[in-house]
Amino acid sequence: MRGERLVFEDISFSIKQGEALVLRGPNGSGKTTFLRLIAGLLRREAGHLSWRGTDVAEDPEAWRAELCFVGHLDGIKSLFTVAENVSFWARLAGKGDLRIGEALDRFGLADLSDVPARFLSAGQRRRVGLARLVAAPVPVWLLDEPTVSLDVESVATLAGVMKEHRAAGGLIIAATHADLNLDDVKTLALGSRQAS
Amino acid sequence: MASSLHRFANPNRFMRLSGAVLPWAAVITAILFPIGLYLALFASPPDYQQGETVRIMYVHVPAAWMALFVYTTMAVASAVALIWRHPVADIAARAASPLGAGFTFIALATGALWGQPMWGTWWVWDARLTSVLILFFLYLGHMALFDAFDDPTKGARAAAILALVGAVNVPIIHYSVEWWNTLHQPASILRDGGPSIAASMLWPLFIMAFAFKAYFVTFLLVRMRSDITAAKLRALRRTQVEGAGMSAATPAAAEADRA
Amino acid sequence: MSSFFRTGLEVARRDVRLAVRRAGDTVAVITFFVIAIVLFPLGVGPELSVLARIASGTIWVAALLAAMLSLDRLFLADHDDGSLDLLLLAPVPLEVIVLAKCAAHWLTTGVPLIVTAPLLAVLMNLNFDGLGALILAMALGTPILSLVGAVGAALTVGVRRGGALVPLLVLPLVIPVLIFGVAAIDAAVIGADASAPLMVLGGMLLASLVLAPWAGAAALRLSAE
Amino acid sequence: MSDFLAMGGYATFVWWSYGLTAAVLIGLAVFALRRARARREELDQLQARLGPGRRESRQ
Repeated sequence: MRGERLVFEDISFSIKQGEALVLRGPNGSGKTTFLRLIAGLLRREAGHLSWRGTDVAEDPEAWRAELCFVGHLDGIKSLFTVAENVSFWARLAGKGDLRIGEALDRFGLADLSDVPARFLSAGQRRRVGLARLVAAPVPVWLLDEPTVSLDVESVATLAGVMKEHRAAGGLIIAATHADLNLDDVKTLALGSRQAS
Repeated sequence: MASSLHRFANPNRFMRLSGAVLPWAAVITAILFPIGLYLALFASPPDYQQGETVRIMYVHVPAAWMALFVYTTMAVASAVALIWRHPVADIAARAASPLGAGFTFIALATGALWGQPMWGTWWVWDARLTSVLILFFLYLGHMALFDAFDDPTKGARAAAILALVGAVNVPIIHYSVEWWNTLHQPASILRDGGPSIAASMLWPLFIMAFAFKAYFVTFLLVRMRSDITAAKLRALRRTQVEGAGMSAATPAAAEADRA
Repeated sequence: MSSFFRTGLEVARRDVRLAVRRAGDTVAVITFFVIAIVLFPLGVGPELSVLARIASGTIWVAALLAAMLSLDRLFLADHDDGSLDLLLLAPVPLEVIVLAKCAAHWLTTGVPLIVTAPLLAVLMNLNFDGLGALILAMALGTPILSLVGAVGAALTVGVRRGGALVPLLVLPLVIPVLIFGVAAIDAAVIGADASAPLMVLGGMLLASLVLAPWAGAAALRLSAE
Repeated sequence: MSDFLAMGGYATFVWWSYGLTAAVLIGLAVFALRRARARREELDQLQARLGPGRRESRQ
């Protein structure tokens, strides 16, 4: 439920290590709601979500430590430099600064690291948002339209990063229209009227 | 067409119950008010000191009692709504606050009208009147916060949190104002009802108090029922929109009901 | 437990650095505080004994209003740039985040108010004995404003023009702070013992430290839905 | 009758108090009833237009 609107009902899925689940469906079918629900930003009316066998509700903090959520907005402070932005989110996740350099390199932001974020373009800001995935490695990635405002080369970088993440045993749930040329991908169609 | 009235938002049981209680409450209100007014205006003696103005007490005191009673009910309903996510409790809190604000306004206005003949000023910063004035702002805050949200369910939850925070503060505010009042003004002149109140004055007071309560129950139920009808209306609007096309429901659906 | 403190510290440090980098907001709040006080002699007349009589009350009222002005800075900016969602998803209880933000807000608005208050006390010809009590009372009172204010800010963060609503929601709740804050100064001015009102302020501070983060977190979770 | 109305010289205060109370109570009542009726009629129209097949009965 989103406020008073029933967005979708009786949807179930399960994914194992290394797998990716892509959410398909028209606008307003609840892809973002679905991701926010799994992340824990939304309360679910019914059903349960379990991670490695235990229900997520038992220890929400532990579950939040396992996931990284990339939403429509990148949570970037224009007053801070690129490095400061990424390092804040890494430290907030309790991962410290050791992988900041690597994260910036991976997304081609190394030479921009001391530039205040207010000068960045939308694509660059998105890359700074995505750099968190590398700076603070966690098993579960929840990506909401990650390729929005990315140029072709950055999309390729993202696809590479996602492939490595899956190879290392991580898993991804993404809502996207772009085909991220990922192989053996599970899909879940969310259309509030066709589902259930 | 899958009914979008999710089982939580379809409190038919409440509608049946309130349908049964409502006529009785209305009848009791209709009976109590004339009796109360008759006792208050005709049958009870004027006060030896205050003269006829004591009759204002029969309206002022019940209204002040109701102001606090309604806020407490709202706080309890809000707690139930937040803890057990019970939709009817949300609706009860939302329906009660305008009534509470009305009672508070009556208490303030009659307090001023009572104060004028006694001390020659329209407003005296008496501890009780000041507490009721602050309570009035809490009501306004509750209603304003609810109206600020487009989505009534989120508005109700935000207002419920505010009602709880307010409820925790009401005693603190009351005693600080009492303390503040004794600090600046040794004896508080206005003693509501006072300890030595003649029996003939107690009857009209209690009858009027019960009349106010019956009134509150009646119109709380009326407002709750129309809020539930409005919720059904919004749900129907959504199916209408979704039926007409896959575009996401516009907030306009929420505007329709709050007019 | 230490991770709570560390994460809280991170959030507080970030907010303080943000406020320092854009010092304009803090300067605006302090300027409002000073102007609000300067208006009183112009309105009430320069008569020193009158000013001294109303000094403690006007300083506290102006401090309350100045604090209200600065509250939407707490969550609104984070809500608009998406940081709020990410803060809600930090692996620590949300109450810790709310407490950290209140601490940062107090450091960036409460402390400047405390520092400027004595200057204004001089403007208002407040008796010298009252100065100590003024600083102590504001030191205990301003954190309460940040804490209770945070609840008001959190409740209205998801709402358009919510900022205009915050004073209406918060001011009634901080009236006891005003009453006991002024009482402490008035007691000190006449040489009486000001410890009673100060202790009540301390009690209210402890209560808000417990209640405000809980209510604020509940309100923030609601705003994310 | 006239001395009753005079209320021992405090006529204005007493009658204003009762008048104001009545005004607020009746005002709130009328507003609540009118809103209830408007919502019910709107719901009836919409249900008639939209869903002859609506299974849940209207209270």
